[in-house]
Amino acid sequence: MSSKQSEPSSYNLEVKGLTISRNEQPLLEDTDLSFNAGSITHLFGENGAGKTSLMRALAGLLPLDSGQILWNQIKNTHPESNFNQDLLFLAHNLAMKHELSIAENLQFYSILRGRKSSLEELSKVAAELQIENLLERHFSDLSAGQQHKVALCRLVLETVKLWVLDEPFVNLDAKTRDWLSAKMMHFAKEGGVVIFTSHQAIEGLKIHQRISLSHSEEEAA
Amino acid sequence: MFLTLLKRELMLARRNWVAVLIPLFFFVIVVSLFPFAVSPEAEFLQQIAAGVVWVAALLAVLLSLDLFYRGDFQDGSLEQLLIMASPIQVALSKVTAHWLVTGLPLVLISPLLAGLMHLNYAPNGAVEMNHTPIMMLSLLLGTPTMCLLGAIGMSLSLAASRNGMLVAVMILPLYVPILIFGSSVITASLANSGYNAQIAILAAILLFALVLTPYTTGKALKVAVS
Amino acid sequence: MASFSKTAGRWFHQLGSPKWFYQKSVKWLPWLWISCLALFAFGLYYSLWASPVDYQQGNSVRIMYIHVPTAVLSMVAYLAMAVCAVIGMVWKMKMSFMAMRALAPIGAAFTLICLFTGSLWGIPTWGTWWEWDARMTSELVLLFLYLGFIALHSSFSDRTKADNAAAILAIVGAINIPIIYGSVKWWNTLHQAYSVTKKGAIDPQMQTPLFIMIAAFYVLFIILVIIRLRLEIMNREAKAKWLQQEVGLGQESNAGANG
Amino acid sequence: MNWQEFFSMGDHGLYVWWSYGLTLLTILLLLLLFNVYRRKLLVKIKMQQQEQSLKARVVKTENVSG
Repeated sequence: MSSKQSEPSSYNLEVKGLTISRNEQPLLEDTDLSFNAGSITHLFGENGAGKTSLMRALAGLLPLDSGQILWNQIKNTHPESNFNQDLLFLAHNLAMKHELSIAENLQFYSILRGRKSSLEELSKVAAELQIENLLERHFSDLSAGQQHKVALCRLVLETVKLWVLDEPFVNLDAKTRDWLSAKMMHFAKEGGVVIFTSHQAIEGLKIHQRISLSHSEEEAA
Repeated sequence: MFLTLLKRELMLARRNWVAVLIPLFFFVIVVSLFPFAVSPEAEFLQQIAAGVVWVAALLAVLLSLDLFYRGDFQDGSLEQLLIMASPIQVALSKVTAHWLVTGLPLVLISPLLAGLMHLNYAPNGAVEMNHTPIMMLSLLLGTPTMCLLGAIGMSLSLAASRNGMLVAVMILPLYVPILIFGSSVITASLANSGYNAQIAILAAILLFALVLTPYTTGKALKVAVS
Repeated sequence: MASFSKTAGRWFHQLGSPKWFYQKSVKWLPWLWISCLALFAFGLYYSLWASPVDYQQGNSVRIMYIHVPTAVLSMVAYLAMAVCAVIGMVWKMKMSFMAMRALAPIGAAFTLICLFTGSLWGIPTWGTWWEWDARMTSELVLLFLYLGFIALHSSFSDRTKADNAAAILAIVGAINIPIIYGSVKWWNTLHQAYSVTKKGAIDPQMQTPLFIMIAAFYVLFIILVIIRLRLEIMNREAKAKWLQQEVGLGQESNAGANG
Repeated sequence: MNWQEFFSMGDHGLYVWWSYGLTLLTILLLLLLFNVYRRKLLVKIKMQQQEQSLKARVVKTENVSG
């Protein structure tokens, strides 16, 4: 794990009166959620239930129809709030450039995060995920599984306080799944907030909160 | 932060350098089509040189916009950039990269086209006047504005549709002022009358765009990603 | 002051609800139609019959009574679109985005009318149907701005994104209009020593019909915007319960106003 | 000014009447367009009525002990 954080962070994420819609279709109405420091939340729900939209709303990408998101009691869009620096958002598309090599991609993101990760750190995490000999290869030459692993390296290389991960466990082999669960629990122990979506429960991962999103069939009020 | 973003953009541009050179070929080809279409006489070409070079530069800049915005939008890195860096910095880094990689080369190869279009033609006996530096100056002031305005159009149409024509339809009307003043600089210098006013206005429009556009492009990128 | 801001606030809030607007506008439309037709009857009588003939251009000057009002309205419509865009983005009012979308086709139609009346006016006065005159060229660029707006707004699948993106374009366009008009005017004087169409002081006798016609076109413009806005409400609130009753109601009683 | 003169308008009549006529035509065309659009929307609203109205999203949060 990168440099040990001096004291565990105590930031928590609160969501008040959240209303989000997709294509004029209201997905969530006036919802209150809270994710306290050091918690892991599993967001569960069928496809199209609005999981991704909620994750994008939490990441500050999707504009909210109403309600607000407080990170450490400060509104996430507030100039002083360092929500954007503390947030690591991983989506389905892995946000890696195909023309660049793995090292370049990861280096770029860590520089953007503020601290250029050294080569040892890079190769250490790559070794944990058995992709250490691919560091110089172009991102486009990798298989889907390997590309996913490269995206997961960012979790280790960047010092953040909030993980918002959309379907991180999808098409991962068992070994990587355990590695990710361990990293999540370690990150939570350090006071970090983890929010992830997945179709099925992940055994071996101790979660603190489960949120399930489902359509209910009865007539809307 | 801005420099990291810029370095990345330039690294990406260097990686697919072929796609980056295409707008320059386009610029040269479009300009050299006119002598076929109109007539090769120097006298005549000189008259239309200013307008042809400017319109070709406009289209070349529009053509190359796609390269800097579409890729990031599709593979999701635009989202990451907008989260980690402020939208204004993202917009500025993309515009600067676009100008350095396409705008500036247009200015640098424009003397070649000045020759093709007999810009410095002087009927025998008349004093030989060199108008190329003026043309380069007008393009130097014009191309950044094209990149800035093009950035707005591109980021607005990113989430709209894939075809590049939409950007052109939206943004070309906004290019009218710089086209008017840009090409009139060269026509004024051809008639060796004063062109400082036009240069000043071009520079004013550039500063105006430099102040307003990054914020707007940032907003448009946020909309595209939402 | 408090009461004023309260009523203004209530009014502003009410205007923001599509339901209130949809129901209220049915009552306004008949009155607007009546005043519009009255103004036009009055205006046409004056402009076609009772106003003097221009000593130079003869009767063709009568085209001005359409050309000028539509030119004014084409500009007003675009600026109104920009204002709606700003309101929509700042206060996130869906209603103002709907108004913005409703204004676009009508503004484009008025620009088109202004262009072809200008051309028809140009044939006797300029000798050709198109002359790169400062005003006509600016109207042409304005038409391109409208088409760009409509093209952008309709190429989105997600309507909220369409609104936000088109709103930004409307604002950017509105900021650029003075620059475009100024540069076209400068460019025109550069290439044409004399100003072709005589736009000097209008003979006072012509001013009254012109003002009446401008008023008539304004009312017509408001009617068209209301009709198109009602359609936009129907389009966007199709699922709303109140609209389904409203439409059901509208069918049987066959309300007089068309739209 | 008798009727005949009124219509010929000193050989500019053609242009004047054409511009007034085309303006009227454009306005009517616009109104016609709106009416066609209105009929299409009425169908859309009727169709929305039968279809089951939108499903509400329910969010259940439960704390997992331990």
